[in-house]
Amino acid sequence: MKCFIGIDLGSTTTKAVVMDENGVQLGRGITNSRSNYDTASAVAKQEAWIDTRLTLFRRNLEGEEGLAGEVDRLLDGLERNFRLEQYLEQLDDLQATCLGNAGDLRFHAFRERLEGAVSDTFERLRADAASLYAPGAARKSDFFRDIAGSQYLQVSEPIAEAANVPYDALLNVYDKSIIEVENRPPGGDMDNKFLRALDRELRQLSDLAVERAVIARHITDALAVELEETYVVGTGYGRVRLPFPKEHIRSEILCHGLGAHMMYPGTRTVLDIGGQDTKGIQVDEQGIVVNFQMNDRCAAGCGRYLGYIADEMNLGLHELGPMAMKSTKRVRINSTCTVFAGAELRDRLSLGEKREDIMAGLHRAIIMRAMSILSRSGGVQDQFTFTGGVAKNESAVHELTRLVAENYGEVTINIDPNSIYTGALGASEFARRAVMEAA
Amino acid sequence: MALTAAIDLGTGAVKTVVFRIDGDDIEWLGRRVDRIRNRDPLVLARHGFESVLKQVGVDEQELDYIATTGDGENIPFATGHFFSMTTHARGAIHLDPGTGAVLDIGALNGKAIRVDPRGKVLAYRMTSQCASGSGQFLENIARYLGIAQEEIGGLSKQADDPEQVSGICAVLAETDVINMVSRGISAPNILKGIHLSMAGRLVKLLKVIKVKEGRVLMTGGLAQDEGLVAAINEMLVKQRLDAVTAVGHPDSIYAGAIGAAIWGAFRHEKLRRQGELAKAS
Amino acid sequence: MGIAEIVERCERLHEDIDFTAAREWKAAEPGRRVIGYLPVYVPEEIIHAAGMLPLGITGGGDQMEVIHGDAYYQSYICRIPRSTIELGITGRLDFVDGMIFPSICDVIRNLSGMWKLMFPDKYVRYLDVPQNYRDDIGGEFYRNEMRELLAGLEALSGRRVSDDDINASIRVYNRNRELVRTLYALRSDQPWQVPTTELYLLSRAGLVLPVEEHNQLLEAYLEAVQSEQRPRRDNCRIVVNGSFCEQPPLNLIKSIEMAGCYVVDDDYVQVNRWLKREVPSDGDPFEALASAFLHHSADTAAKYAETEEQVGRQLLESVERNRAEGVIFAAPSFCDPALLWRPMLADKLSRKGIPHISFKYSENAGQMAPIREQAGTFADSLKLWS
Amino acid sequence: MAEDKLKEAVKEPSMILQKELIAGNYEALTSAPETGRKVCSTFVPGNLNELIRCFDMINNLPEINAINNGMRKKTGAMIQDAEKAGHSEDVCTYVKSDIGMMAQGNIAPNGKPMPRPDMLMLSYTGCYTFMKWFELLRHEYKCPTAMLQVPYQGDGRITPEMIRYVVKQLKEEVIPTMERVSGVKFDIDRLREMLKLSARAEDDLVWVLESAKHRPSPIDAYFGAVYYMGPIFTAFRGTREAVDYYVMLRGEIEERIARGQGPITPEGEQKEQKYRLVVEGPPNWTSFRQFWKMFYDEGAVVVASTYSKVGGLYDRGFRHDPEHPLESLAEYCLSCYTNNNMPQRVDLIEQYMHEYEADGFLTNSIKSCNSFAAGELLMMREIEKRTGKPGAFIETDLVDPRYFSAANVKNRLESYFQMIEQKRKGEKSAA
Ligand SMILES: Nc1ncnc2c1ncn2[C@@H]1O[C@H](COP(=O)(O)OP(=O)(O)O)[C@@H](O)[C@H]1O
Ligand SMILES: Nc1ncnc2c1ncn2[C@@H]1O[C@H](COP(=O)(O)OP(=O)(O)O)[C@@H](O)[C@H]1O
Ligand code: SF4
Ligand code: SF4
Ligand code: SF4
Repeated sequence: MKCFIGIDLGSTTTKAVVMDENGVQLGRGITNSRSNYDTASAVAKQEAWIDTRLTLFRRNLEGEEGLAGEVDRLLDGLERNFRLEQYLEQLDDLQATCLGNAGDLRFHAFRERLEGAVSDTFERLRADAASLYAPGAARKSDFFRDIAGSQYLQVSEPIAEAANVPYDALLNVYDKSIIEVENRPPGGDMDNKFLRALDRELRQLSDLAVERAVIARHITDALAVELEETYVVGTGYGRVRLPFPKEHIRSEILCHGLGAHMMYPGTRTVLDIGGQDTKGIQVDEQGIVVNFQMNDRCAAGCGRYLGYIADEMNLGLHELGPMAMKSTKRVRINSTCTVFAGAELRDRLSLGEKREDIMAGLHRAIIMRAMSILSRSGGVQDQFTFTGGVAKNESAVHELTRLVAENYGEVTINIDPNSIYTGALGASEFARRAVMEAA
Repeated sequence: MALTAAIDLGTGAVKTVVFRIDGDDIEWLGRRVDRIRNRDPLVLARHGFESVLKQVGVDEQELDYIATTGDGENIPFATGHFFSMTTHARGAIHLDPGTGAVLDIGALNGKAIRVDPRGKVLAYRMTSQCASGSGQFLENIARYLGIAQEEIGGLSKQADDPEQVSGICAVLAETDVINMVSRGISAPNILKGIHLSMAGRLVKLLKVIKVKEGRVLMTGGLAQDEGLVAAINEMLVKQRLDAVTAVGHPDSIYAGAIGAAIWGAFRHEKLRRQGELAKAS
Repeated sequence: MGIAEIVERCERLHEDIDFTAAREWKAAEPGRRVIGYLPVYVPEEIIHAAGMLPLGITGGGDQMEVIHGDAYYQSYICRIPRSTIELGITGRLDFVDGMIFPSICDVIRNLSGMWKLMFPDKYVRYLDVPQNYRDDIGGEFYRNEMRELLAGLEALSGRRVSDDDINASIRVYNRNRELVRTLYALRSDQPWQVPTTELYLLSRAGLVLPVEEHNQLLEAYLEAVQSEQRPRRDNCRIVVNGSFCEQPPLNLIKSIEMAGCYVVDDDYVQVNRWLKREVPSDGDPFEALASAFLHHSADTAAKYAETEEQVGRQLLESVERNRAEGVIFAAPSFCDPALLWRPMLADKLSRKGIPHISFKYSENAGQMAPIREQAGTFADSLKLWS
Repeated sequence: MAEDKLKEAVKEPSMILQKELIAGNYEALTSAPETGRKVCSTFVPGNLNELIRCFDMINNLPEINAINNGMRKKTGAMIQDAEKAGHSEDVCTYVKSDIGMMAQGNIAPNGKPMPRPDMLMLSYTGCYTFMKWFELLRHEYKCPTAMLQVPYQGDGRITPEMIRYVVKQLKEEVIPTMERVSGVKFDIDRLREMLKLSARAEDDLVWVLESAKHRPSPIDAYFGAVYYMGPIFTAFRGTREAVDYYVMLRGEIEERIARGQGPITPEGEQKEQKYRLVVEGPPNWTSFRQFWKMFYDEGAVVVASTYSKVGGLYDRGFRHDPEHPLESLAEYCLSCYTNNNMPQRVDLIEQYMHEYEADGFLTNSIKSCNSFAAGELLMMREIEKRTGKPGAFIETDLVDPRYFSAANVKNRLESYFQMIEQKRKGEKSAA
């Protein structure tokens, strides 16, 4: 079948959306952006293909009467097992790379012990893998870098101590290796991983009303569907570096506008807060951008700001919002220089302010910046759609909701759980139009 | 004679020292650095202080003056506080009596201080509110490139064609760096580029305070980074300040604490002479 | 009233971004009008004589959340115009009947036109001041400017204002200036008795209160402060320069003192110290005000220094008169007037061997550590080495 | 980098003449020590070139020096030098590049040292910075300084009192200072002669700028106009050379119109004109060609700009008038673009949008220049509201390369052009 792909190469994350010729979204994929843009795009795209296959599986399985009410569970299991397969494969790669890097001259004095520690660490990681992907298990992130990284950090400290090698060295080996691994183009055979995952899954399921072979056939049928990469449109921060000709590239402003319009046709104002830019966009009833504003050369108050805060507090990004929500007192933070965020935090802590209050203040500061940009772009009109990574943050959403109400009265605020894909969605629609409307 | 301890509470690390000072006779008894790494700095300061005292076998009661510097104003058990440029200046003169100026490069700010031979601050300048080109930035990039702190200097010195880091903004510069990697620029050239951009800012500070010749002692943690020292020296030549050389010192990181300890002793003597003898309290 | 009470009153006035005091004044009698003005100086006498309340507006300070104001200004423009716009957009200046934008710099100049576009039904006046100091040239121009201003106010109120009315107002303001001068002299004499935060708050109260009330407040404070002995600290004496328009946050003013500096002169809130001598109140008031402006007014960067010798003369005099040990240049970020002038002033100080340092701030600056660090080092070096 | 790859720029005969004129003035300046002519430094907006020439003085314009240095990429180092000498990062970079240029030996573009000015003519028109700039220069050169305060059009009009004030200053301060410095007696008839020539050149300049009303436009009224403005805004207004230059330029443009040709860019004729824009604010000089390329590559042509009016709003009717020489100089100073208040500026741009049938309005906001920049965001809104055409906002600086982020500017411009395009398509399909 014809597939149209939009890729949004952001400063933090790279997103891909696969769409069919009727404008139906088939799959979405995301990965962290990295220094190799081609790889980042390829990985995001591969993730979107995986998601597309899952959609196709669903379509096939839903047609099977005996499976009514079971499809979700089945697909969830399949995906988890697929991820597990993928994770194990990447762990192997990472381990090999780590062992290579442990050979560095600097570690000469304790090389063998270091290698031992690396191997022990990976052994543990593999042993823990299954539980990471057990039903209902919460993962810190969906990116291999983050999952493996946090596991590695935890596991290796005692191992280092026991093996009498410097913990710093073990971390350094990891830091170096993860970059290499990450920047290798995605490998592995997707179909086989799905089949292996299916195998694992089916072994775990006992109470199915349908023959296993029937399920397997649906899956293999879906895998056999040929997915044609008909047209790709790239957008986002890194788009100029995408390996596409110019006509395949669209401004991220237009893509976000169109994407938001597709999710919520009533949208008139879009706010997108990404890693290092904040955009306020006004669109008309056809999703055409009529006005926009972005932050200037200063990245103060963008998503990366939260990243610095998270680093400073040793927290995951997704933990910041909930912490801020516990605040009971308003702390005013005026400087939103991203780099000084940590200093500001320490300053306030030393003044005796509570963490959650400061945190709420920091979130508020980001949203204040965004409000100014919105005001610059022409204010907030009904309906208002909030997109980008920061829209995942409940405290940011909370502050935004309040400030919008204070300044613009009653306005419908749309936040889609998949809002991070807005730009990629818009891009995929541009790709579809480029072919279908030309025809 | 005065027995003094000093604590320099930084953004990256807490430095604690103990001195016995009798006029010009200055004896360094003990020292300690604790990287903060998300721990509570005040707790860490107390802990560091106690362990140094134990290490040199001095009782807290015996101290004549406990001085703080850096962000240590809130340390409850201190006798007095000195501002960090005052202390870095004095500490630098102690470490290197011939020095004419000090470059203190911390995690967030850089400071240039011109001093006279007695450690008096003659002029100074700090980098501004914007954190571009700070130590923190270097640290982030190094982590991103998977490079350990001690490796930075050595790698930077291998650069053959340093890449210019444009961004005014540290955050956008991060992306700049990522772009560089994607263009295949080598780590040494990237690091050297960052070093040079930092050096540019620092040399500018030196120029503003009118340092025209002599030795500049680098203090603070980044003084250990030989790549940065080299970059600064290159930049000095490039900016027609050939008569100035920047040097590091193995004990650079203690400069602030040393200065605080010496000034503490000085204040103690002064107060004693004025009959207002203040015991550490 | 005791000191604490007076200071607390002023603090409330300072924090009040709704200008409650001025609203109450206006509401007390029908037909009253309030005229807002921006730094650095306007002839308040004329507004006062027209029966109106001159209301000094120096931005929103660190209390205000600026959302819309930022939408009107790029990041490289100082804070005061954006928070002033925010005050306007959020309706906090609705009760103000007119606005005067004096000639201080291009930012406030352009703001006058923006105000016309944004609030088309308000009286808006750009008040040009002379940069030529001859009575027959610059003086004539300025007298005409003041007459036009008065005509505008008369049209607004429908009431004629006589020369006698203005002379009477000049007398009230002469008293105000005298009191403020006394306060400054007292602080210079015994800085531990009059902390700069208090002096500043009192001064600022003059921007938002009727002058008669401000006079009473000043008298009360001067009396109260003399009956109380306050602890004296081992601080050095410095003069602050460059803060004549956008005002620093109170915390910054406090931080300078906490870092070991007694401020013995400054150029915060200038309006009631702009004219340096008593203004004659028995002749042609326009003549008197113009002449005072031309020959006896404060030097700030907003004025042209006719000769090279003129540059920095008042600053040097202040250092000497107040026995200051050094000068702190504290200017708002992106403030062209202050920042363009600073190198010339600094040069004059250096030639006399007067130590000086400089930093920038914004009215909503939150981080005081760098300020303390710099002021503290300055104080340390003055103290340890004198 | 990208700039270096550009080929040698395409030049027309008028362009060559223009360059010769400017070079001639630099030659006159740098040879002043030998020729004994006096040098008068002054500013572009509201400059009194005719008056200066009446005293046989040579006109030196520090802004033009900065532009020249900017285009040759020398200002970055100059600005940094000035900052090292204690000048703030926040202030106008023209001032700093001027000061940095002095520190580097004050070398003119022809490679010879600039003479010290014999006087500073501080015509304080439309910009606060001028005042401190010349105080700084006076601090350096200790030379006679004449201040001419030009009142701001706060209420959007020029009053008789304003004219009187300016004329009085001319008579009692400026002219006596010039007589003293130059040793030449003021001759009002000589001034009248020059003003006649000024008016003639002004007529042709207006014709040139208004030729952009044609479709396709034969000129670029922003990037191209920078060259066209040169002679008249600098040292040549009131001279025969300027008159000749504009006649020649006019001839070239007439030919282009006849052939239906577009503007000449450094890479030759601009063929495609997809977007007609009105631009507010000065250009960036350090990446001038790269900046321009971002426009013509996308098929954008500027049909009117406010920057081309900093040295006089001739297209709104003002002409130097030999019948009332001093009054007309006063009126000229008072009417420069940045001496107009914000409502006037908005009205002007609105008229341009209509008269030149523009598709959009773009602001290049300059970090250095509060005179232009403070309020531009409101202007943009007003114009969008009044014309229904989309506005765009980019931020750069005049001569500070640190503030020109090519990727950023390009991103915004591309988004903007794509937006106009998409909007057009939308309108078409809706219709
Ligand atoms: N799970 C999460 N919870 C909270 N914030 C998140 C989460 N994931 C991402 N973010 C925020 O989103 C930002 C990245 O947003 P994104 O739209 O991906 O940016 P870009 O398009 O520039 O890559 C991060 O800097 C972070 O602040
Ligand atoms: N060996 C080293 N090489 C390079 N950088 C170092 C080294 N040791 C410490 N640093 C850096 O020094 C900084 C801490 O220096 P310090 O002067 O203590 O700063 P602060 O006073 O701000 O805490 C940290 O940013 C750290 O990265
Ligand atoms: S470092 Fe901070 S203040 Fe500076 S430009 Fe970046 S985000 Fe803005
Ligand atoms: S702070 Fe300075 S630049 Fe800003 S409005 Fe006031 S005088 Fe002008
Ligand atoms: S501020 Fe603007 S008008 Fe004034 S000198 Fe600078 S660039 Fe020219």
